[in-house]
Amino acid sequence: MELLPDIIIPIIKILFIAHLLIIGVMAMIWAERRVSGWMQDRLGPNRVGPQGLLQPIADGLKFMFKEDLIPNHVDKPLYVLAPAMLLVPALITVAVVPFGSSIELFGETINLQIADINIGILYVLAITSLGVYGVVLGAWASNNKYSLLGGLRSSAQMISYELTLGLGIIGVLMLTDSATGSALSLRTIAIEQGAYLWQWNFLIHFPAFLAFTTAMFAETNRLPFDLAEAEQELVAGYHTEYSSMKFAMFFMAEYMNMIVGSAVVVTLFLGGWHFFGLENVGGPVWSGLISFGIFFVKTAIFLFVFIWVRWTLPRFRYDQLMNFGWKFLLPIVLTSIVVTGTLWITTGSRLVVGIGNVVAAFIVVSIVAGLLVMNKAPEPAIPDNDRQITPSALDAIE
Amino acid sequence: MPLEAYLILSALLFTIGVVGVLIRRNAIIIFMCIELMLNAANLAFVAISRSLGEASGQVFVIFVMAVAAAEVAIGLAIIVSVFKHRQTINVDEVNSLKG
Amino acid sequence: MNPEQILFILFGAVSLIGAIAVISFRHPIYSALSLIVTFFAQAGLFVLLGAHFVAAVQVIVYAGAIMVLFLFVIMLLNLGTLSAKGAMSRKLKGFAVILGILLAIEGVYIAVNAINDPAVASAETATESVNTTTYNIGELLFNEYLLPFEVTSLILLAALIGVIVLVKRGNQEEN
Amino acid sequence: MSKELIVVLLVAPLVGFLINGLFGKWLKGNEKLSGWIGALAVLVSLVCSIIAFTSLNGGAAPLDETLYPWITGEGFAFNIGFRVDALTAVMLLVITGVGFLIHVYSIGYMHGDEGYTRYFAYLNLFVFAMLILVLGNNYLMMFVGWEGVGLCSYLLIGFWYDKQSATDAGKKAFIVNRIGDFGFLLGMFTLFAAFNTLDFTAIFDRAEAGTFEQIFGANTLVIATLLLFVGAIGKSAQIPLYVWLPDAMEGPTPVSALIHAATMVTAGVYMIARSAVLYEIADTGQVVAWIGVLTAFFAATIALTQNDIKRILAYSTVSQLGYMFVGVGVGAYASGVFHLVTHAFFKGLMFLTAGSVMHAMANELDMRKMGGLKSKMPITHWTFLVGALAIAGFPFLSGFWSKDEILHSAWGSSSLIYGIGLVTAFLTAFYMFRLIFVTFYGESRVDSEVASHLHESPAIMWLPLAILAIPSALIGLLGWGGHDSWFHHFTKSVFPEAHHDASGNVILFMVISSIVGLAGIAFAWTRYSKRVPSDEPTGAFHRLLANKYYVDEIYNALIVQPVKNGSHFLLWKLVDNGIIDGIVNGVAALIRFIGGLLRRLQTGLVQVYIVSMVLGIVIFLAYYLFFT
Repeated sequence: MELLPDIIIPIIKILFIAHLLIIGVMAMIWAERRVSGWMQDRLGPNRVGPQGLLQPIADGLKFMFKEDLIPNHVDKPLYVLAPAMLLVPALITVAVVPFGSSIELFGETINLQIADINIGILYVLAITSLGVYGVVLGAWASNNKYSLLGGLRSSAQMISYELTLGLGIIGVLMLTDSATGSALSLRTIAIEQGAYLWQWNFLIHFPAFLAFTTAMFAETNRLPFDLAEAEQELVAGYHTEYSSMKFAMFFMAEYMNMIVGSAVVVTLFLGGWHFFGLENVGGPVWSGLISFGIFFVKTAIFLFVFIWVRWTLPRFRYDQLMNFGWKFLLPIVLTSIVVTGTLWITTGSRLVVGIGNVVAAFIVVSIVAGLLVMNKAPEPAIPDNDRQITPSALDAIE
Repeated sequence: MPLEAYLILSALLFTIGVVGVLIRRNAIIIFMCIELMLNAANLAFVAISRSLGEASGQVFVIFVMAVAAAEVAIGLAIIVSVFKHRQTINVDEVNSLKG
Repeated sequence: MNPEQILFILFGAVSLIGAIAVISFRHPIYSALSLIVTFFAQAGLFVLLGAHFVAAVQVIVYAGAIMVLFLFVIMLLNLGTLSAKGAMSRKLKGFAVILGILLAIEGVYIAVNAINDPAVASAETATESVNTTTYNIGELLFNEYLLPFEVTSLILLAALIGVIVLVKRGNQEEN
Repeated sequence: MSKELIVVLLVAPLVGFLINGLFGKWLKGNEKLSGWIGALAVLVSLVCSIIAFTSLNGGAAPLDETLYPWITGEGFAFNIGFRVDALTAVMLLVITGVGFLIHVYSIGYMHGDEGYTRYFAYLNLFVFAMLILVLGNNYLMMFVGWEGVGLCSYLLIGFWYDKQSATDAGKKAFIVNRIGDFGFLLGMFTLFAAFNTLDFTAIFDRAEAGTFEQIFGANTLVIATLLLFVGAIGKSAQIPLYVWLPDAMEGPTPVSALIHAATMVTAGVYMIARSAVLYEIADTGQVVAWIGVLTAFFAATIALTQNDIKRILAYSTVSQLGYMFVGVGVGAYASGVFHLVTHAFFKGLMFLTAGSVMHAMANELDMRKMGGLKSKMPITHWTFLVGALAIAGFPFLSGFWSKDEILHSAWGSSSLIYGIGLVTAFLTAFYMFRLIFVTFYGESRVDSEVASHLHESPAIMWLPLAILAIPSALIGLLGWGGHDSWFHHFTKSVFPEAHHDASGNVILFMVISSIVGLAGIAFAWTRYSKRVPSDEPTGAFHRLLANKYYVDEIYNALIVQPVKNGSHFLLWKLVDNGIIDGIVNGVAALIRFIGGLLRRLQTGLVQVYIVSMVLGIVIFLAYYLFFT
């Protein structure tokens, strides 16, 4: 075990990424408020620092200096544990995401990635699936019925959308050549995609890309999938009882999840650090830095999409959420797997696979929509003032 | 580590699962203990698979997991039904099937 | 002590403690959490054994799906600690623990003696270091074990339908 | 003539049965359709029969083909196979011809009945079974048909199952037939044991050659034929098993016409004619002839005193069947079968006319409450008269020819049989015209209420009557010329040479028969044309006849009651209740006792079970690990 490559460089990479994430969270908080202000034709925070850039720091200070309340009725150990259980998975997922090609420094080839493990994509899925515990346990430990409802919704939603998340990448994995490394490694997947737009996976697996992205939104509990917090119904849901730094951790975890999710999407579907015209520019150091820049920009653009969607789409109703997950996304990704496999084996052409995927998804959506329309039960004649949703635990499972 | 170490660990985990099934009255905990036993078996599978230099043991583990998933789905549905009918999941209270 | 041994002892201890916690906690939520811890430790053991794929699946399936279902049900039914009603007699409990100890002794005995089995012994020395990759598993799964694989899918389908029937019928009865 | 033709012929009624039987529910609203489906199915068969018949008549070789093996075993095989020769062709024409007309008639007769579609389903099924009976080329097929017609007969007698008497009659028919069928089965077993096959061709050939196993020594064939004859006795209502037929009149009248006059009851005659070779070799014809002639006489005497139209016709049927058995018994197989044919037409006709009368009289059957119907129902009257003249042996009508042939042949066998037959002919003419005079002539004794809507039947009913009247009268002409007639030539190939040469002057026999018949008619005219018949029987003999010789009562006392008592006291009280129930209850009690002990183990506590399970595992493992 050598000191430099095996210990120091990883530690530097870890520190770099961890700080980048935290700064990214702050930037996101600022960006979200500014972008929403822009979208709603208002200003947003602009007092603290230039353009309000220091607003997140002010917020952070406020969180830190607030009293750390632990209500009497909560289940203390879990109440304390829950924010961490949400934050930690968000932090450690990023370990396998390749954020650039490689840099040659001090006579070492340094991959811009903390750990290139051969089952990287499975690792991502595994850790993502743990995120739900923070929400669920926080909700339960709060001993508050709104929180509990939020937790229930969250767990059901996570399980439903995790399927889409996992199945959505199968097509990508099928077309990834494992000659250059394990097909399950995110780095291999990124390398396999070329520099040009049509070599990126999102065009070849367009329906799967859309489904995966949607499921990713759901996993991050962002609008339009924020049923677990849903201020109007559940009074902020699972974090109702939280305040101060514990609340901040929930808050940070959400943004961190967004960032990591975007990075994963970029790696899987948007060509990773590739961009045409910027291949092999400069020396071994510069090309690595440029690749990191490309990755950074791509992730930022995708993050903008996150914010954009949040301030554009209204929240789903619970049954709509379930219908959408099980009746649209799941059939789409399943079809995508079948079509990709069949067409790849029979034709071996990515173009055919891409077109076939879109056509098949279109057909599936038409069929499902047709079936739904045909089986639609007549709307019950409920007077408008009775239409408010009654919080009831049994609603959640139906 | 030698194979025995893993197998002994597996045996201990299994036994803990068995004892859990025997002494707990909460159906859902009993159910968890069953999962524990399945996992102990999985551990033995993987350990022996490594020892034999064969992947078959791991394939079995994957089957076990699939079956466990099915079993959990059914088992939990049964627990929910039982709870709906009797408002309890204490296995000592669900005892109407007796001689 | 090499790192593998240290890690083994660490993970093994965690999983044993977790397992004991599962059967010791009064509240099912804590039992479930302990079980998750055990599963994680097991995943670690799998990694130690070179079974990365199985480790990942262990986390995805057990920790990510199965245990979430458990939590979901516990929360949905609001299952707390049970009343003392109909409690099992102390004698039977003691008897059960004694049985468990006997079973453990037998299990350990089997584990220790398994090495004496010539088939196991010969293989062990030869291939201590072979890492099975995902590729190997996939190859076995879709060639040699194709039929069991398909049967598994049937089992899952049956479970799916079974659960729907169970829950649906319950709802209809209520209505 | 091809195999396919025969299959179509056979399957058409089955299709009709399936349609009416399975989809009857949907046909209910449209009963006409249901009826026509039934009739059409039989019409198809009729057309096929005519084609088969003409090709045979044109000199085609008889068909004897196997469709497919049914039961195959070590050293034997039963096949589904057909044999269509002259005898079968004649039977086919009778079954489908009369059957078709009766189907058409039923469309009108059963109008408005609850079980309309069920009726036609049964009727089609009957035709199907009857066709199997006559088409089969082995005894097993024949037996299948034999049982099939028995079943349909039971179903149709008890057609109005909400009427106690109808279900009783059905059961009676079934049970009595069962006795006969048992004989038939035994006969079949005997044949199988002797020949190791049931195919007609094989059996007849080897019987002639004498190459079969003499399982009962020299008497093998005697026993076999007599056992088969027991079957015929049951099915064709001969002494002593005739008792079911009069009661069978509880069924709808067209059923009586088709099943209990024209076709099913003649199955026994057909069977003996078919097995003619065996009867010739075994020389058991005498038994058949004697049973036949006694039945003929016996039934005719009962018919003299009955007042119920259908019962008179039923006893007349029994009596005429007796004639047929005389025919086949004395070796004049063609004559017997010929009488079967003519009888099918005129007796079918008479039953249908009786139905027509019933239809008009609101189901009244007692002829003492009729009289003078001639003016109200002219067509019915005339057609009935044709039938009656035919059966009475009025010169040159069909019954005259066929009966005369039988009597002629009987003379060659035994003059005593001839004598009894002649007396019976007189009685036949007498009771038949008693029926006519009392019903259609004289003053009307009809209830005023019924009289007000007394009317001729609708066309759908009288048209078949009119059509049927023509062959009833004229079909006898086929037998013009006695043993040299067309009919004898046509069927010659089927039957062995008659060994009793008909002797004596043919014309003389004819004249005697005619005189006897006319005398019967005249005697009836003198007694009944003007007079109202007396209600009460006078004199012991009359009372004996009116009560049908008390045969039913004797059977009841000698057989039914002992069996009933034996069943009740010995089988039920002692064997069933005492021994069998005792054993069963004892076992149950023992198990219950043990279970009572064991149930304490079943606490309902799952964990107790698991603890026991784990205990078992621990012990087993310990044994396995440390003691092996």
